[in-house]
Amino acid sequence: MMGAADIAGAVLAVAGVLFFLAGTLGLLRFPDIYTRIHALTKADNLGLGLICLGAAVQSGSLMTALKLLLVWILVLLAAATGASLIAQTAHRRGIRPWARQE
Amino acid sequence: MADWIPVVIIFMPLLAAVLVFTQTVRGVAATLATGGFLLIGLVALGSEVSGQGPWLTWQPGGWPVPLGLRWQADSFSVVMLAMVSLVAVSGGLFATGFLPTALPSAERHFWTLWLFTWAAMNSLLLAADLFNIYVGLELMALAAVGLISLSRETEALQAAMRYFLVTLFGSMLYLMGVALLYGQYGMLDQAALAAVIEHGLANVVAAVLITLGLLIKTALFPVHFWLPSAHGKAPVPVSALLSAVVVAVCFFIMYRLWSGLFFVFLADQPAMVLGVVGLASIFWGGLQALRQQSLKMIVAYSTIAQFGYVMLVFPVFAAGGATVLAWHGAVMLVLAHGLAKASLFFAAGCLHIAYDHDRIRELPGGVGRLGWVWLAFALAAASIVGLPPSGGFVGKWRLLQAAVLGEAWFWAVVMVLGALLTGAYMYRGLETAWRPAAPAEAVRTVPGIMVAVTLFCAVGAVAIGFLAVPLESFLGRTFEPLPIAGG
Amino acid sequence: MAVFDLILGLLLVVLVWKSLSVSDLFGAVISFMAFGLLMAVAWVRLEAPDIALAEAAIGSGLTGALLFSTLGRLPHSEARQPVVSRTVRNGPGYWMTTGFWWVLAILLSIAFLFSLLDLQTPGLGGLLQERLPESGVLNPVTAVLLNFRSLDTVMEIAVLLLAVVVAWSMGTVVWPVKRTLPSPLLPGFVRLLTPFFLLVSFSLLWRGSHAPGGAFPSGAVLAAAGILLLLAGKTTRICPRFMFWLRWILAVGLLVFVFAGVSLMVAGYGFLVYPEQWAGALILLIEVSAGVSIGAMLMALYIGGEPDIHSA
Amino acid sequence: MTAFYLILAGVILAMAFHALMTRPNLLRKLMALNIFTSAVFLFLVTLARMAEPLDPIPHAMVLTGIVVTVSTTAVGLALLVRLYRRSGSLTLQSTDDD
Repeated sequence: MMGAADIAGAVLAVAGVLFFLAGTLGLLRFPDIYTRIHALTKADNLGLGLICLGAAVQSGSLMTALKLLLVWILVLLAAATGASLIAQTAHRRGIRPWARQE
Repeated sequence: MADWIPVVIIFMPLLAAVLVFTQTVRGVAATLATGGFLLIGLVALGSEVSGQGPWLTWQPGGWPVPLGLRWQADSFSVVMLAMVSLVAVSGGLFATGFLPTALPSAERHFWTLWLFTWAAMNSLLLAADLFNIYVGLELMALAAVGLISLSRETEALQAAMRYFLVTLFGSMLYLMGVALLYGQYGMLDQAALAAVIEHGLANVVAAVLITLGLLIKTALFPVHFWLPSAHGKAPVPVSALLSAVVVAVCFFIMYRLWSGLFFVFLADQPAMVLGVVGLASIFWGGLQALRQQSLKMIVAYSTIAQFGYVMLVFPVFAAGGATVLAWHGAVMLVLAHGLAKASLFFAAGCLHIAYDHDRIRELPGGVGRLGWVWLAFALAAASIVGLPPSGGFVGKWRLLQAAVLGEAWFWAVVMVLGALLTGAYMYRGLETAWRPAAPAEAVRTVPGIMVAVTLFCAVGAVAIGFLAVPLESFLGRTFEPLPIAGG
Repeated sequence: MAVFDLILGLLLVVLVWKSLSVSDLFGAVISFMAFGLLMAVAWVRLEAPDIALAEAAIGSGLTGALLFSTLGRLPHSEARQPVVSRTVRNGPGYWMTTGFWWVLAILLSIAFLFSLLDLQTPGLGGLLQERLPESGVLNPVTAVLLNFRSLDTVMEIAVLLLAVVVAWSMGTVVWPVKRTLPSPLLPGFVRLLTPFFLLVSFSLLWRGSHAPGGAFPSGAVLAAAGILLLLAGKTTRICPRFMFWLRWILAVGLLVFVFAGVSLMVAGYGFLVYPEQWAGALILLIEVSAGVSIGAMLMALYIGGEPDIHSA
Repeated sequence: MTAFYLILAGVILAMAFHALMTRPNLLRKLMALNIFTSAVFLFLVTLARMAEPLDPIPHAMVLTGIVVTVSTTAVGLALLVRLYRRSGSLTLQSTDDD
């Protein structure tokens, strides 16, 4: 039997996975490094947030929910720092951002 | 049973290594002090073994066997421990003369690594638990890699790298075998496993994997390729330690397993296979030694050949007839080889210090000022070849006797031919000494301590021959390869 | 769940292939790290959470960091090399050699597999459960590591210390390490995170007695914190006095373990035999000192050589 | 399920063994050795899972093994860097005397 919490959790998780899928697609298809990290950090962080939220709803315990929130915040911070490091290094090495060729 | 004995034997060198690392104690002092403590421990252990023997066991941690692990010791362990200590202390003394002249940069870390190797060997000689042996093997391998690469030559670093890869691969094969045995019986203690082991696919594969791993580490014929460069290019005291005792400890483990745990399998093919490995090592190592140009390389190749010789103990075991004799022979051979090999490397090191190289063609003829060194070389070579009354002779003689009593004629012939071959390549080394003298001066004078240690080890190798009777009575007249499982 | 295992296995195999057969070494190292992380998932699937923690922290994380720092010390030209050089590949014996090794590899793993399939696997789980209450801790893996088979663990810490000694004997590194920081974000982030790292490390240590955790993951987290500080440019000046303490910190785990064993022996219990009422406390003492040492040792391994105090 | 993991370990083992023997680059050899080790650990832990009840002793053994492996890897890498600085090459020359 699935309760309402289970269903809500599953829906949130599936939504999260969709964002991950989009992020990964961006990583594979986008033209240069800057757009790729953009896709990764934005979409994946949102996806992870949704999955954490889904898991928190399913767990039904406040303690677990808080821990999951902490996980999300830490990953958010790490992703932001990592993305900035990658972008700055790329910029320093003289990699130019992609522009649409007219 | 005195609980403190194995603790002192294993942890004294380990503690000394840590204290040298923290720069609390000087390396030489720590080595000598360790030697002193181990002497006390070994005397106590020897008297306990001969009093309550043949086997002693301890339980560090206090848990009974399938859950906990054990240490075990018999008379063979005692004499091996004694030889390890002797070579480690002599090598340390040799290094006090050798390092400042030849390799001053290495002095900083040499002693810590030296003591770590020593501790690893002692723990391997006492370990009864198969997984504990794995950890010990890794400890020994890492320390040995560190010691080899103390020499800053490219060739030595390459040799260290090759040794590193090969020996860790060997450890992994060994661990796979151990995993199989554990999966089959849920035990890791050698004696406990020996009580229940029977024929079966998993056990046979386990035996093959473990033996292969240890053959690699003992450097026998098809998997010997790493040894000559590793032992030949390392700093001299390190070569001596590696060739004389580190390899011997690996052989010791293999011997323990095949005379105990896997003894049920030994009867036909395995004994034959191990014998053939030995045979191939004798001839391959011997022929390669004949081709070498430098003294150190001849000595390094002879290690392969000599351990091939010791491997012949297995077919002789299988032939039956005189198990005790074969056992005594193998023990004597390992002991005499250890001391003689250390002395040969030390002698090569003295020549290297004196003339800056050890290529036999270019060494000046005659003994020059190095009379004592050449005397030591000759004595040690005599023991390796097996000339009476040296220790090497007694060992080979006992093995031959056992082969004849067991009517293993083929192996008896191999032994005789092997001894002749050994004579041939050892002669090549010695020949230099009695070539007509050319007027060449030594570049440097050799420190007295180095010469003394070289001679001491050579005399020791010969003296084993004279001490054969008390030694054999210490080893005992009964062949009991394993302690009681319950212990 | 079988599908999950199947996908996991497939990914593992692909990652192994990539890390061993891609010409770009940098990519190979990344695949290797990903392999380690997925192995951690496999350990969870096999109900071995302790190993999963250690694998994620040490097996994948620290080994990956080691590989990367090694790559960083090699010139860029070495990072992209053909797996097998073209002359070798077109040479006569190449396919024979590689085929030979394939046959041998497959034989090895098939022989091993067949013998595995008919094992009895009695295991010691039952016996262990029976004796667990006497060990002073509730987590069976910690009980094995620090009580039943504590000798293995003593020697394992010795191996780690020895690795530091060998790494130091290979040469020195210039100290303090100079780094150009591409972004001011990293130091700030690291400053924010350091207390978290310490908290997690301590909590892993404390949990070790009743749940997955213990000295090794805890030490690894400590080392990770140190490495991050180093990467963020927070280095201390090293004076001889500091080196003196550093050596003792590196050694303290092993020393405390051995001294605990020896003093128990002198007190009449036997080497490393804990009396039942003190077992928990002794294990905690050993774990704390081991954790600190392990953190320092792993970090020393990452730095990769003896800090040269005279170069600065 | 355990049979699946055994086969998986077997496949990884064969691949790592082959790479260890044929890849000339030392860094790759070290990685292959590491993966080989992981495969052996996978065998051990699967064996622990096959036992009834679950057997934690192989878990402890593997934990010890992981720490030993990271130590050996660190030493191998230090040696590799040293060798590279000395000889300028990441491969081993074959010994001429063999």
